[in-house]
Amino acid sequence: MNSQVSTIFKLAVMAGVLAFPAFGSDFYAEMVAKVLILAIFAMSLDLLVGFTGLVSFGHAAYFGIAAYVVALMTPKYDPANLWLALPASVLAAAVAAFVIGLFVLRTKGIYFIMVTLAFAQMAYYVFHDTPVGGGSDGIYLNFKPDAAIAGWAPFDLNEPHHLYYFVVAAMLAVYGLLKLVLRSPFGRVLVGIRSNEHRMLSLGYATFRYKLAAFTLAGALAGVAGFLYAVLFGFVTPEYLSWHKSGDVLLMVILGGMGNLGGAVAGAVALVGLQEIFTSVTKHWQLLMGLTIVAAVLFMPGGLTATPARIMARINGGKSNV
Amino acid sequence: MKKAQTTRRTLMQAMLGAFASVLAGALLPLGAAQAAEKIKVGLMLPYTGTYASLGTAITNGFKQYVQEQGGKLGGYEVEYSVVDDESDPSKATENASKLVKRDNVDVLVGTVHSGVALAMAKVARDTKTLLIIPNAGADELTGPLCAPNVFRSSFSAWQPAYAMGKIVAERGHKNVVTVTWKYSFGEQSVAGFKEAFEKAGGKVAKELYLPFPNVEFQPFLTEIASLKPDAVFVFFAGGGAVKFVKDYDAAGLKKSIPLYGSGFLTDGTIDAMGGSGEGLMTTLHYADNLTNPKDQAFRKAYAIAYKQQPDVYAVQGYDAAQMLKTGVDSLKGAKFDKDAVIKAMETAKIDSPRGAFTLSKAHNPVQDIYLRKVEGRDNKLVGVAEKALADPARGCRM
Amino acid sequence: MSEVLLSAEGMTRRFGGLTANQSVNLSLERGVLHALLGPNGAGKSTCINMLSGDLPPSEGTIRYKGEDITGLTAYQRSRIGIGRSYQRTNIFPKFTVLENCRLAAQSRKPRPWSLFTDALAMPEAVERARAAIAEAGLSGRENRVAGTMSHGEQRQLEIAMVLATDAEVLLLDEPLAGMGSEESAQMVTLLNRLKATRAILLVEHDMDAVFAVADRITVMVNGQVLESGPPEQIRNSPDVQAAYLGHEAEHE
Amino acid sequence: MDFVSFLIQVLNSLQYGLLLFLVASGLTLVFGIMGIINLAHGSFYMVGAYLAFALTGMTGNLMLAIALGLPLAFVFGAILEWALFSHLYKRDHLEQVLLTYGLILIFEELRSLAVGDEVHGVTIPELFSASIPLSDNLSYPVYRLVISVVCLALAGGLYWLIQKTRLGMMIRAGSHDRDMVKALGIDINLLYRTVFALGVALAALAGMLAAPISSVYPGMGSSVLIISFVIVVIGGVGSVWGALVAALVIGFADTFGKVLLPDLAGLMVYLVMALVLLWRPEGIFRKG
Repeated sequence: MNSQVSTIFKLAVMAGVLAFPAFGSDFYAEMVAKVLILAIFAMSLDLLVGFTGLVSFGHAAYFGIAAYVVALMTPKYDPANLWLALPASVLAAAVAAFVIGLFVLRTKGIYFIMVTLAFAQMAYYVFHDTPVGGGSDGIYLNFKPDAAIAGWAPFDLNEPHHLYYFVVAAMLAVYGLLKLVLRSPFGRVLVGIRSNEHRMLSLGYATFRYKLAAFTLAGALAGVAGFLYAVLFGFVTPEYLSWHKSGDVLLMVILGGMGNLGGAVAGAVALVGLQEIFTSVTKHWQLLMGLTIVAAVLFMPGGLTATPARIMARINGGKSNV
Repeated sequence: MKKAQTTRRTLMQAMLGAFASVLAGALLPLGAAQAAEKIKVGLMLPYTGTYASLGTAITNGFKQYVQEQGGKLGGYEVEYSVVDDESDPSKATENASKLVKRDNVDVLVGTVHSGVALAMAKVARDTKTLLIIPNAGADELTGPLCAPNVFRSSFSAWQPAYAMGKIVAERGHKNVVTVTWKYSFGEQSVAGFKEAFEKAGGKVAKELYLPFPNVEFQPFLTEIASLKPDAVFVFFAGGGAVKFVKDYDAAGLKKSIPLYGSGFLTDGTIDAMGGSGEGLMTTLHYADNLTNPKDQAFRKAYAIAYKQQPDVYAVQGYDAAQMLKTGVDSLKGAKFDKDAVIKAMETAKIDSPRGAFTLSKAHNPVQDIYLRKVEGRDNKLVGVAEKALADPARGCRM
Repeated sequence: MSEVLLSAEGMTRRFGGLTANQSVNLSLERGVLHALLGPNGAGKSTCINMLSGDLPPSEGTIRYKGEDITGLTAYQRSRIGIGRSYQRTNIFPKFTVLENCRLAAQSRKPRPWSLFTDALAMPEAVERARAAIAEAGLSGRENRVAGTMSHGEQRQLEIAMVLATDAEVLLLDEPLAGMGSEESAQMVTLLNRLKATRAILLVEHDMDAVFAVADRITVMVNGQVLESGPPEQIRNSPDVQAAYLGHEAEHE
Repeated sequence: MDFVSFLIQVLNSLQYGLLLFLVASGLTLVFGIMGIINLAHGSFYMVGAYLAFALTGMTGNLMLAIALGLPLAFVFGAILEWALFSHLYKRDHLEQVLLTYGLILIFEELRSLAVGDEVHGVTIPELFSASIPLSDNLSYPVYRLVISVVCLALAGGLYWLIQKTRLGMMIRAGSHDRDMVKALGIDINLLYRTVFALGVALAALAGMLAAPISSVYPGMGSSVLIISFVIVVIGGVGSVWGALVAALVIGFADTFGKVLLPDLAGLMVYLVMALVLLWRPEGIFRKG
């Protein structure tokens, strides 16, 4: 796909997303909002997996921690203040990522994968076993955060449309932020680390600090997603931190194609779409899901975003590039 | 290569088709014209994972009652929308709102897992949809989180445990150790047991908890042996229940320290225990050889329809349908009116296979809790532990 | 007397029971190209890795401009002006030549907190990268993808990246390895040019090239310095001939 | 805790640790030698347990079932390697994670289709059904001791296999340097297939041995998966000896954690892992 077509395509999708609530039912608007939140989640992981070369298998931890913070900050009979709750939950996710990063970034390769997983499990048990977050039953968020600043409310998250556009704005903001970060000197170093960390060291980069910064930023952005998810659905459970969630978000990143923010978004759409279809086909839908994953790994090495180009290449009689 | 290409193409096609269908579904004005003689039931139950067989039994029970009524409830055709909740709380609100907002169901029925049920109750409260819970026993559902439109056809964690507390005290045990998983259901069961047991003069010497779903019980068995209590009270279910009972027996403790359990310790698990469960006493709102005619008819019909014996889960599904019917009957064929249905359900007396029950103010069954004893492959009825026991519904402001 | 930039005293490295380097003394001066010779397994790579900070020494002291830098890590040494290239080509194969060098140049002023500035719009690093590319003789190839270039060009790129870091000490691990004769000649010219303002350590197998460019040669055998001196002295040393050339003959 | 209880808890720790070792040993072998991260390892444990259930049902005896099931698991592993895993060696870890994640879903659903979702029990063989009294009211099932002995024997067997046999020589060479193995003229495909099948067989054996005491139930695979990961991380990837030590460490941490620090019991294992990582990021016995 050349860049012009790709830009037009992105704009068209964006226009569709913006216009959606006017035509679609509330349920589907909620679903689109969910996809957008998962897209934020997937993009945040892509910063690690696709751009820095860090395969984190515990990314759900930061998503879940932020979700818990907003739920815990919400009083039982009142809403929390959005402008306090959002920064607080994102900050909590970032701090957790920073501390865990100090440990896990000492390891590499397979170790890194397993250790990130194990630390996420640890966070899972903190919420599952201790009374802080309502234990295994989870907790309600009875009221969506209040957006009032000194008495003036620019929007109201209890209005489904307001919430929808708030999510859209957040997703665009995260996308834009990551775009900027990736072309900044910092982002360039991350990509260098992915390509050849050893050389980055010998060129004088303190790669550990860069990785830690990336890990923390990714955690914070996953926190944005977790915050929005908790607000959208009004319910928080330890399962948000489970390793299945970490697996799902990895799946989105690879389905879409790593190292490509648009791909992360496409991956979120694809995963939710597949789940919708498969669950409507059979109660053994996880079998179909599993088969799809296996097929995707074996036959679609570049992910969804690379597939059109590969198909084009084949149609044009290009040589096989599997 | 060719094969690979085909796979990819079909995959792409499937995804395109999916996209189109989602889009179409999204844009169609749903449920605008609803025929008055239909009632839409949304079954949200686990059909995969650990609780899959429970979800199936509940569904079977529910459908059996509808079948007995000639496929109709109170003259209304029943139309089902089914969602597998996977016992995954993180997908629960979404799954519930799928049934409520997309399929526009009149009634939500679900589910087994308490965490998922709590999320369903949240959706039901927010959307004012009628919800009937056919299993999940979290006390909160008919406690602090009770709502006019939330009903339960099963039990609260407190009920069987409380009944057992009294029984254990009556049997002369003074000093008891409790063991369960560290999750809300386990904690609530222990709390219910402790309340009744200590009220009757007993003393819970130690509450042991292990992380869910860990099943390495050996350290606890050792500790129990050294504490030497008069009896042990546990709550476990499924694979954990089987393993605990087997380990307890194999450690030789069953001979010296009697084991009591709340509810589901011995439901659907006796066969797998392979004899270790023999003689075990538990309390629940159902038993295998009740003598009421309703139960006998129910069991016979169920065995014919599904080629297996029904269990307590099937009963709870069956009763969920009965409760709904009582409510719908009051409409006398008019358009579905939730408030009227709720009103009728609140005062209903349900002729359940477990024995007739009524509903408390918080919409939880006021029911007899039976003391059962494992004999062979059955939970044989010993007697009624508590007659018409009502959950205290603490925190309910209704 | 010329200025000593980097020196090692009594540098020793053990791997378990094996001593890879035993009390190595070495000093690199500005304007001097110092070659390190030795048969396979003599400890040359261990030596260069200790100087660059890739490997901590078990004993001994390393000084840079008189200061003890033994405890500094690889990236810290790069920051103070010690650059190295690798025996196996070690570049960013998917990046362009310019980006390879730009990343190297950026390391001098990394500005990680300028999150909203386009790295390519920071003229300093780009200019330094271009200068290094020109100095290494790769002008005109800035936009080539590094991995698609010839082996010789990739070796040149390695050097260009080190130059882009403004290194004053160049530790070059077999820059001529795998090069054709024409490419080698170009590289020798380049090395001669580079040494004017820098101190260079050249680890090399190619004897002809070494004797053509080196001002000073150190020969290592079995992890120890056998002899160190000007090329003439080494060429005529009976010890070196016996130990090194004899050893080499066995290999061929 | 009185002294007798303490001793019994030590015994419990050892026994639990040894069983964990059996599951983790196959995982660490496959990790270390083939560089494959295999999330589906827990599924092989589950497959083993269900095999034990099905075959005991058919043959009436667990020991016969194991004798039949073990070769089946080995062949199953070899087929799986041929059909799927052999395509993964050149791929990065991320793709391995995903493919094996997909396999977990597939195995779980196939299990549901084939045998349903009920809990099942497996009878302990008559020969080992007795118990040994330990204190006035506590006795110890002989079968648990048998498991421990089998695990110890297997640990010894693996040690012998890796240190003393030609296959072991190849395995050791393979875990250090793949190219060297090729240069030695060893059929690396066959080597990998054997090692993978061995890993599957070990996991399945753990499942079969554990079946009578743990019972057989849906989702049993994922509960051992994470703990096996922790063991491999602590022990060092590829080190069988490390896996043994780590499994025992976890056995002790879990057992005494439950008794002494019940509020932290769920976290205990992970806290131990964090401490080990602080001390040695590559695990206790990381080679090379």
